[in-house]
Amino acid sequence: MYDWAHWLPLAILTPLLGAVLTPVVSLRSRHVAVWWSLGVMTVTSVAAAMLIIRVALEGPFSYLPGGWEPPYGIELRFDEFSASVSVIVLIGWLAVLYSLRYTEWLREVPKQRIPYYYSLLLLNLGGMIGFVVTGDLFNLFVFLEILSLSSYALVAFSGEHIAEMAAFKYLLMGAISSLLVLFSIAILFGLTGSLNMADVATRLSSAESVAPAALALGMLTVGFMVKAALFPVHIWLPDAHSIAPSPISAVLSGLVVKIGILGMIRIYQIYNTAGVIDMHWLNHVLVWLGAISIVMGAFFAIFQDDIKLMLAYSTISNIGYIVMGLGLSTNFSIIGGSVHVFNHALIKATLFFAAGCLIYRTGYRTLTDLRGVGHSMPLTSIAISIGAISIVGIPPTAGFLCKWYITLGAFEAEQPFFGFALIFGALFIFIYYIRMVNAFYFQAPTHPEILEVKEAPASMLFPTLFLAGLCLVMGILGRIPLAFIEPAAQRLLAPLGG
Amino acid sequence: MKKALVAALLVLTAIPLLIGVASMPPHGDPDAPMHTHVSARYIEQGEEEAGAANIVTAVILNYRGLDTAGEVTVIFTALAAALAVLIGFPAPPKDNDGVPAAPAPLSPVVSFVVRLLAPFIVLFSVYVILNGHVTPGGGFQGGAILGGLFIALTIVLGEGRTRVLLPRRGAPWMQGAALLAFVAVGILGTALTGYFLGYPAESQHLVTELMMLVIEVGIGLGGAAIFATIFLQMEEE
Amino acid sequence: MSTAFDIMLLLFLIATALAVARAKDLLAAALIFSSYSLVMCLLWQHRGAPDVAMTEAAVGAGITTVLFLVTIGRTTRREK
Amino acid sequence: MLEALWNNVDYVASVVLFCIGLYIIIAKNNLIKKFLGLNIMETAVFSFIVALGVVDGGEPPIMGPDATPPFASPIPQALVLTGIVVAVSTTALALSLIIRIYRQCGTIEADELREME
Repeated sequence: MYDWAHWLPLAILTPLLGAVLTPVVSLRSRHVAVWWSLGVMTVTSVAAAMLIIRVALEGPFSYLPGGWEPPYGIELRFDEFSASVSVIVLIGWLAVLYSLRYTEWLREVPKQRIPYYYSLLLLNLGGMIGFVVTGDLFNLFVFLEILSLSSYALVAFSGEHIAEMAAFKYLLMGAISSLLVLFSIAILFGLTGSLNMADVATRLSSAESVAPAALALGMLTVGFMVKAALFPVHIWLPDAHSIAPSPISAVLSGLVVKIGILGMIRIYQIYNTAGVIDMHWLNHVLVWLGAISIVMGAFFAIFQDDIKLMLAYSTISNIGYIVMGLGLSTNFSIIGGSVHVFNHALIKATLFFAAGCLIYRTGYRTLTDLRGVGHSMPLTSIAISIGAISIVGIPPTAGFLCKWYITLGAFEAEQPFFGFALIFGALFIFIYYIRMVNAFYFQAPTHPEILEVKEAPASMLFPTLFLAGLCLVMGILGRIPLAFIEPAAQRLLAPLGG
Repeated sequence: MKKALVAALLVLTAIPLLIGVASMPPHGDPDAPMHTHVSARYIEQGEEEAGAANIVTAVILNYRGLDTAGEVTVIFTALAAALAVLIGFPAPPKDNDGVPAAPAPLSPVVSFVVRLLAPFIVLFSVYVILNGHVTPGGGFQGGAILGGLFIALTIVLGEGRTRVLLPRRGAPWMQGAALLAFVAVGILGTALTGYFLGYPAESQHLVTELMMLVIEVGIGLGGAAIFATIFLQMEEE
Repeated sequence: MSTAFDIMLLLFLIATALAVARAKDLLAAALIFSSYSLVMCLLWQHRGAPDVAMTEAAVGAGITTVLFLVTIGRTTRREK
Repeated sequence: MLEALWNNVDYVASVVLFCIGLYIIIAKNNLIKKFLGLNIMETAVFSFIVALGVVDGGEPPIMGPDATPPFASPIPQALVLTGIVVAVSTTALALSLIIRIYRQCGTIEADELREME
């Protein structure tokens, strides 16, 4: 059952086709859109589950749409890194359920827009699944465009005062970075004559000059750094992720930002096997940028009062962890970094969902206004506390193992300084999350009516608590994803004799 | 000062670009890796294997069909995004500063010429769509021409007359026509050749021709409807 | 190697790009951009890429310029 | 070096157009003007891709009865077809955003908008 060949194209096309049909389905009444989207996401989840079972049992496999063997047609390659489809589908499904009540509550948004909200969300998830699964360079760019365009529109969806301005800034930087990616794909195509990643990697070493390959590597890295909001090019993220509706912030911070990381992993796969450029220099730059991101993101988060802005800055800090893990490129650090992609998505989605519940019920966004909400909304506050604990990386929760692996990787790579920078960053994060938990439970409420506020509705509370529970479960069962990603990390480092 | 800083930054980005681009394989030389590897086979066996004389259409629909399916989804994303941002806020009375924004009175010459040319433009775009796999052209080009014509007619005849072409109940179907055609042909291809979007080019040449035609018409219709709807939405706001 | 005709077209493209940068009136900038797209379409036609030339003419010069003109209609015409 | 640049004069022209587009985005204040610059950058990258696939004396890759051998490569043309449509999609979304920004903030000059935040 799980090795039925056509699960792979089905997993990509179901969300895209579902998105195209959402306006058709909701012609009569717009409430149909959310149930239609849930159905589409359930079918996609089944397909994704089958794919992950197959890769767990048989290792990487590929599918050839149109029947042309690799360099002559597009190859969809599903390897361990593509298993992040699981977190895309999981958080996607929960975000659609969460949006049921949330989009009705958005005041300024006219109601005819809501079917297009679900259409864009499905396009975003379909684009991410396509990006993660494809083994062809230009196909990567097309799916990158689908998910980027839908992200820009979803950021501008809430129609708040500066939502359009934040979305326009995000669009401009995103468009330039997609252009850099396209330019470097063209250069790689010019050098090797083919667009298939594995084929490009083998033929790149026989290219006559190195300069274009180095230029392509530089542009690809900068392009994906902008998508991942790494330190120097992160300025679009705080506004975009805090203005967006909460389910969208969860999808953006948890998943869309990780696409930049997965793009970088694909580049590493190509350039490591090609071996035409010494990656040591690039690794060093990435480790330094990662370290600066960690400290800078955490530092700015301390001074934010708006809860969603604080979470947005903490995303930048966690991206720094992952990139540092990749940059150190030792066995432990790459495993830690790749699994942190998965765990951070769960944690950040829990935090944004819980923050959304608070804003949904109280209408306040800043910590000073939200004081004392822990007593009237106990379940949501428990979820935020679990999220806070796991993002800091305290042992039983999901965040601990990956950060521990990255620190081990830092020591393994004889660069203890970065291990300490990592722990120092974790200290910063500890401070601002404790400030948040303290505001909820122990400080006197500034608005007395906050104590009478009801708990969040079931359709919003279930995703939050489910993900919070998953953070704990992933902490205890942390071994499984680490062992799962192990062969992929071996393959990534094998050409370097890592 | 700012201009000098910007100019310096540009020179800084231009230098690596020029160095990288200069040492690319020389422009236009036939035995560069570009021409000898994948595209050599496309040119030699493209017509029999993929069933289209115009190799570019063969590459778009057959060899790299998933790219164009993604491409059609990008257009639909642009439509959904533009509508999600623009729907629902009636435009305030036009009070632009400076040049009065009231549209210049439409000269009778323009409206007569557009109405005279309209049927010929439709004929040309239908030709471009249907002959995509033999002569240069195809779904996107035909769709853009039709969309452009729709926009010209809306300006000349006014929105009321042309909105008839995009009925409220029918419009979402037309806008989604492109990806629907792709998936339908893809599923048919799976049935015939065992691979999604596979064409039985060698065995049933006519069936392949028909399948490509369905996709071209779907893209043409879908593209035209999407461009028209975006224009109407931006104009109406 | 590119012939004299191509080089002339390339120089014209660079001239139009600079003209777009300098044009204060947005309507003029949009129309100069339309001519930029048409010249690009000419260059590709000469280079043996008719499909792309037709697309660039229809989509690049046609639809994109119309979208710019509608936006200028809805916002301001002069660039401050 | 100069001789190599002259060989690839097409690629150099694309890089020059790319930088002019980048200059317009960075230096100009008006959002519509910024977006014209982005379109110029995109068209520059597309002309680079098409120039990659050009062969001296290359015929368009259409297998007619009188088609002579050296054909231009079809793949870059397929890529640019997709790229142009991506460019027009990004432009449609950005211009819709500009209309909304103008309606809300009354101006589309980046510096005035920055003060407004």
